[in-house]
Amino acid sequence: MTIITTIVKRLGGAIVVLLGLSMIIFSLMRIIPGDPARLALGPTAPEEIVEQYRERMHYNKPLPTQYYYWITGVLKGDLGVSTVTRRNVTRDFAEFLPATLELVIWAGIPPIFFALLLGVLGAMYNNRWPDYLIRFSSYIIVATPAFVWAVLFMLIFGYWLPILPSIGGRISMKFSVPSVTGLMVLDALIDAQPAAAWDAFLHLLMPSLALALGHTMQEARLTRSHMLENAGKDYITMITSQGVPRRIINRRFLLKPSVIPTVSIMGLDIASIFGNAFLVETIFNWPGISRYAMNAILSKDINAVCGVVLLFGVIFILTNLLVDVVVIILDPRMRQTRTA
Amino acid sequence: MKRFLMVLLVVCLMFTIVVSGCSPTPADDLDTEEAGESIFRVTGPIMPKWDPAVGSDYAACVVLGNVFDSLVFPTADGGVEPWVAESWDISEDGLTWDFKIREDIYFHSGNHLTAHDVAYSMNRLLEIGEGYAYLFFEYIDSVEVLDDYNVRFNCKTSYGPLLNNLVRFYIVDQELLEANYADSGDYGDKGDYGKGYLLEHDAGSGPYIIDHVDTNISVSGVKFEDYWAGVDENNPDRFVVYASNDGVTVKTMMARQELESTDMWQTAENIDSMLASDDTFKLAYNYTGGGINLWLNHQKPPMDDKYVRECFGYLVDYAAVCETILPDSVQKKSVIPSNLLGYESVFDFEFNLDKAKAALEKSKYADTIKDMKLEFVWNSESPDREKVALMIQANAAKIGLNIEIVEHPWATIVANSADPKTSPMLTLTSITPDISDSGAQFVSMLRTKKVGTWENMNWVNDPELDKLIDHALTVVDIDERAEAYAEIQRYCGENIIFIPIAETPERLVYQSSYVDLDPKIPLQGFSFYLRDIKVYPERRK
Amino acid sequence: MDNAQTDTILEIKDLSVSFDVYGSISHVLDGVSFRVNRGQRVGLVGESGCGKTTTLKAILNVLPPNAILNKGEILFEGHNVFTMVDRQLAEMRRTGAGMIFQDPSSALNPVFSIKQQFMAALKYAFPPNTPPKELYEIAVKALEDVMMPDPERIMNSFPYQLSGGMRQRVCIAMTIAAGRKLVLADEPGTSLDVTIQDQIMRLIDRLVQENDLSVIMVAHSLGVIREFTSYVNIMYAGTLVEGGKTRDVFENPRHPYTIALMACVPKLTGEGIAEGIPGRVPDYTAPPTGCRYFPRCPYAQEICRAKKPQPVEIDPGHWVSCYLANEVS
Amino acid sequence: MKAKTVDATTTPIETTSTRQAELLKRSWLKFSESKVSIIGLVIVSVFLLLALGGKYLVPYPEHIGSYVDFANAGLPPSSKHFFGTDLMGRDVFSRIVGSFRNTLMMGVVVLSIAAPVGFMVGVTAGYNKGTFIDTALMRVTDMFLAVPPLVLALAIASVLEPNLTNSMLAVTAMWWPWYARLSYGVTSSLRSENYIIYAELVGAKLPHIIFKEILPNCLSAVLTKMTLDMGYVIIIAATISYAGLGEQAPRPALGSMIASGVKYMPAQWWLTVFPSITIMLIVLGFNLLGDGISSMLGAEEI
Repeated sequence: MTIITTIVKRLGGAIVVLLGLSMIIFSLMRIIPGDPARLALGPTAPEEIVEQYRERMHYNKPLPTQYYYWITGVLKGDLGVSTVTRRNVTRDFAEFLPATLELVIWAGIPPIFFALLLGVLGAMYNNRWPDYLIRFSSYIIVATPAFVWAVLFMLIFGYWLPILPSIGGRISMKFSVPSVTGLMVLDALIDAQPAAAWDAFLHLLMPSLALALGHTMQEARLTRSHMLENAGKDYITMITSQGVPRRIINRRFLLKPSVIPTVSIMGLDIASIFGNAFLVETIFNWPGISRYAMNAILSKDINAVCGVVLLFGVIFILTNLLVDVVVIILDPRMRQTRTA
Repeated sequence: MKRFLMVLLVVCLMFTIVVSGCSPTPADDLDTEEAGESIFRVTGPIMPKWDPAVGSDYAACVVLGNVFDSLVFPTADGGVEPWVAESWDISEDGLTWDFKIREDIYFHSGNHLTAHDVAYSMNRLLEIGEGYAYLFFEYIDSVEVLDDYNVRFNCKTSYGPLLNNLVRFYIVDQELLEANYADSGDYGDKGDYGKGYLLEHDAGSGPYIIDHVDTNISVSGVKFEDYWAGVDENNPDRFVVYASNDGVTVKTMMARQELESTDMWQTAENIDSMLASDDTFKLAYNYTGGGINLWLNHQKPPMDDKYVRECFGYLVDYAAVCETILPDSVQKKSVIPSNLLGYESVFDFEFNLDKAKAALEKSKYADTIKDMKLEFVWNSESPDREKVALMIQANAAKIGLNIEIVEHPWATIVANSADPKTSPMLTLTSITPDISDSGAQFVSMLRTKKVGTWENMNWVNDPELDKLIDHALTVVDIDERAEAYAEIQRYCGENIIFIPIAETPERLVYQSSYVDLDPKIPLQGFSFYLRDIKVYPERRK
Repeated sequence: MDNAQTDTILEIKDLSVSFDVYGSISHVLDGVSFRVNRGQRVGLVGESGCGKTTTLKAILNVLPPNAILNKGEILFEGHNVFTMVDRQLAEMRRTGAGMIFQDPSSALNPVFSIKQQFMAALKYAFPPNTPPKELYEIAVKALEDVMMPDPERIMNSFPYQLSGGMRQRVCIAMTIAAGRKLVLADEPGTSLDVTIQDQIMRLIDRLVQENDLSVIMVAHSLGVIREFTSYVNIMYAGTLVEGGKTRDVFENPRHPYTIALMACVPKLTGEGIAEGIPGRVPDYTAPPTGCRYFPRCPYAQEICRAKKPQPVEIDPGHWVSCYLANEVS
Repeated sequence: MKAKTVDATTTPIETTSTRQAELLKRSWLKFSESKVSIIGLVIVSVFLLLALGGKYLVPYPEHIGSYVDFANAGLPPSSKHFFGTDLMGRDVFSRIVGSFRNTLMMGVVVLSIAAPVGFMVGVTAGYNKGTFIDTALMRVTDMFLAVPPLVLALAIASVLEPNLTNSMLAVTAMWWPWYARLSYGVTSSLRSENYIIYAELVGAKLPHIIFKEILPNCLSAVLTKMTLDMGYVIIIAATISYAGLGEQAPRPALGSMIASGVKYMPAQWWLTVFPSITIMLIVLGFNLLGDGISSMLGAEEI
């Protein structure tokens, strides 16, 4: 009940936020100096053609009119034509988004369990060598930008120890996997091509690792410090004094409250993965929406940039909503504040 | 607690196994599946747009030449030879051009190539207007189909360079495209004019057929065995053009034999380190007329002063550019590269600070220029140019000029070039000619325009020069036209319109152990004309 | 009640505990010794921060990880809790001694329901094969015992859904339900309002009586101690300064601190506002040598600074750690 | 915990100066409890020193700007050039140190604009909780928070001329909402506190309430966030500059140094590796320091 009201309320707010966001990004992209039509058609295109293009894209109309054309299109699912790919941005999304989602899922979900494991380990071995090792590496890893990891991995595993595929996107050319879910590894498995699935997995390994490292160690650190903090709470002393074995306390009564803060920042982590994917996809030639967006940003592909920002807004809001629902399920206290 | 440690160990162990386990996999690929394949893979800076009415950049023309046929074909000496057109006939006044089409040409779809396709292709090109349309747009009035194998181009004015320009006119399959128009589009009843279809397929008759498109990643095709002009059995069975040419990636792929040749955009250092890493890597050259020029915006003081421009001619360390920064280059001595029609050496600059100072003394800005901030833009996609820019900046500082260097992404440069006010005061550009006739170059670089492009950021706006160019273009006779072109160059030399710096060949690192790469046609894109390339997969290690 | 000298349930001997706080050592407990006999109600009185809670936690061996046991032992039914193996320790906690925490709002895990917590506690207090249904009934019964209305609903609630008083009752129920012999009550109810606190005290009183339990009652309210306990220890800055039968100590306080403490209690007879004790609890990182009270003691002498006073029995069962024990009154 | 209770019984006999000294000492103890905080302090101090005085401390100060010496281009690390030279013949070490000033400026400027702006927005909204002002301000804040920060920063940076000032602007534009959120939370919870209501009752002016009553309560939370954010701002700035939208050549920036170095990997590895390590060290330093400061402020005041 409370969960449903939360979702409804949040979605209502999200619509307002997204509309505002669309206005911000739309006007932002229109204040670019220069002529988007000329940019789209190149230096040699005759002026008549450029003028036609301008007319077609409404670039010669006042800003509110342009926005009206654009937003009505967007509401109908038509995000306009990209000047780089020369296709409808909606179609580009359909093609590039799954690749990024696959990357983000691999970089975002499995490492969480790893992070929890490391965090718990760190807390269990507080101030002993496993803890020091985890803390030391987490400090170093968190302090290093994702694009630096990407470059280093590329060098180490792509060049010096050439054991991982370094280019060619999501899968080797020799495999052909029919798209069902859009997630390559899954599709390959559905199509009963284990070799292709393995190949796709190897392609995923470096970019997702570069994206995963930072937030994994951050989450591990957070889990550890919450474990330690909560270990000193009265309720743990209380349950200990009740004679419940240490093992059960750690695994159940200490872990759950310590994990909740980690889970609740996951929405932000996913956002930072999406952000970092911009450079990591570019470095690894990953045919995802972030590389597409990076290209669009650098070549001032107006429709594509507006579309991508809006898309990321939608994804981000949905992820946060999902995370909040998970937190509400995990943490009964949240139910109180929500209903209040 | 111990169990957690155990789990961690197991996970680490598994990871190690995964990583080490996959190490033989790529090697297996090579041995079992790819070693026997005759394939030619090359990188490019961006995803090619091979729609002949859309694409015209380096990446596009690599694909265009291999997938489509043109009426005439370029020759090694800068002329043209009959290709789809067996023969042609030019009217006295230069306004009517008749072409006789070969009768034995079939498209990849199996359709017969006729005069209708030729007319359709030209109309489509002019209507869409992008890509190479600029070579024809202002000059061609209409196209008439005389019969199935004869077609007539009616020109608005006498247009000398037309024949050379036709090298870049690619013929598309009318029937196939018409069957694949999208319902909605910008061209009325023609829908999208087949633009959408051409993003993922080809509609040509050339020696290769596109069969695999991975948008923004790569495009790949197979040999068209029934090609009318024939294909050699050692021409690669398959080609791939990748849409990315990041240095590390290129080097890695070369080392792993995942790439047969690099593109022309690799840095000198990267090329050196590739050549040093493997002695089977060799360099192939193609003198396509590319190079580097110092562009001076005449509409921004002090660049309106001839002597200031002259001064910059003496600030460039040509030896450093030609030997260190852009190896294998030669100093460029005219506004057009030396492989074009009518070339004449008109500049005689050297690196000489005294002469630079002397030129500056003569200018009307002699007293004020040292207090000015001179804005120098270079585009971030091309690191070699940063070095040239820095070198000029350092030299200018020695005579007291204050240059400020700004790195702009390419898109910003293009956007800013629309107007003389936003165009950079100083910048470095490289304009590789699309065709072997110099007319188009003069038009795009020097002729006065209302709205600018990155090619004319000089903003010369000189009516005298416009007159010379307009005249030269009408001359049909080749020798007379050459002389007219020479006159333009002399005028540019006198007025120091801009500072040409170097002519640079395309430098391509290729796998010489199993690939023969020896570019024959000195035009952009033709380095990878696959009928001139031979691949011997059995020699591959 | 205190007839069974031999029937000691808990004996604390010379307990000294320090804490490592940000790298500096706080010497909190210094030589605390007292005993609790079966069925006895012992009070422990002192200002905030004097080490009462630490003493209770030490009994259950649930001191925080930064605590250091310097010396001393705690014998629960003759076994030292610090040397017990895990199994014995767990056994002692399950059935021997249980603690009622000062602040009921932090003593219950916020993300588990009462049922989950209660059942976990009971599961290990009863034989392993006890069916959960039976445990559930025990829990419900315990909640009824602490006068909780609608115990079944309470069981399915989360702590945030309960009031402070209800949480305190739940804690008490959890402590009592498994049939422990010794209850360590750490200022029960002080974080609640006065009427609730009173109810809680009455509840504990009744439960202790009904189940014949031993109690250590920690409080800084002397009224509670006087009403509830039969024997009292006065604690100052980690040391016991005076102890004896509650009546003796209250009627005849001998240690200067005890006297000052008594003076602080507002008298209902209206003799004016009580004066606080001047000065403050010492810095545990560098506690005073000798008697810990001497910096604040109006009667302090040279010897108080030099040497720690030993307990002196001045009346039968009433002892004082003060050199002036016989002079002050 | 112990420290707190001891303080609680403090009587006015103590002089304020000894109390302050003690607080300072205790803060230092808390700060230095974790030895790594001291490492952070050392790294940050060295960084600050080099950022402020780098020009006078590096071996080749002229290499920080435009300088070309092709004879010494691309030299590997040696005793003459600790981190080698780049392909323009410039000393990489000097350039790295030369970039510190802008790195520092980036962090300081971004945070010193974003924090007050965000604070004012958050306080205004929180103080007027439940009104239209609250809804409007927080919705705008949400709009900025609805996109991954880096995405928005890149989009903004691409619209503007690529340079340091504009990249600062872009990062600031994405940063203030976080401070708005933070101070909104604190303010709206303080809103119902008695002393605020009391201040209102006695007719205190709004600025008084905001700066004298609310600000001190937000301060430690905001300060803690600022120290912890410093490293993150530097990472974002490096990322933007890696994308070519930050500080322009010939002035050095760590991100763009890596971006240009990558083109010459692995042969001229020093062009990439040293700036990377430097970013890591600086961010590490600020993170460690931030942890230390937050544990200090956190235990003392929150």
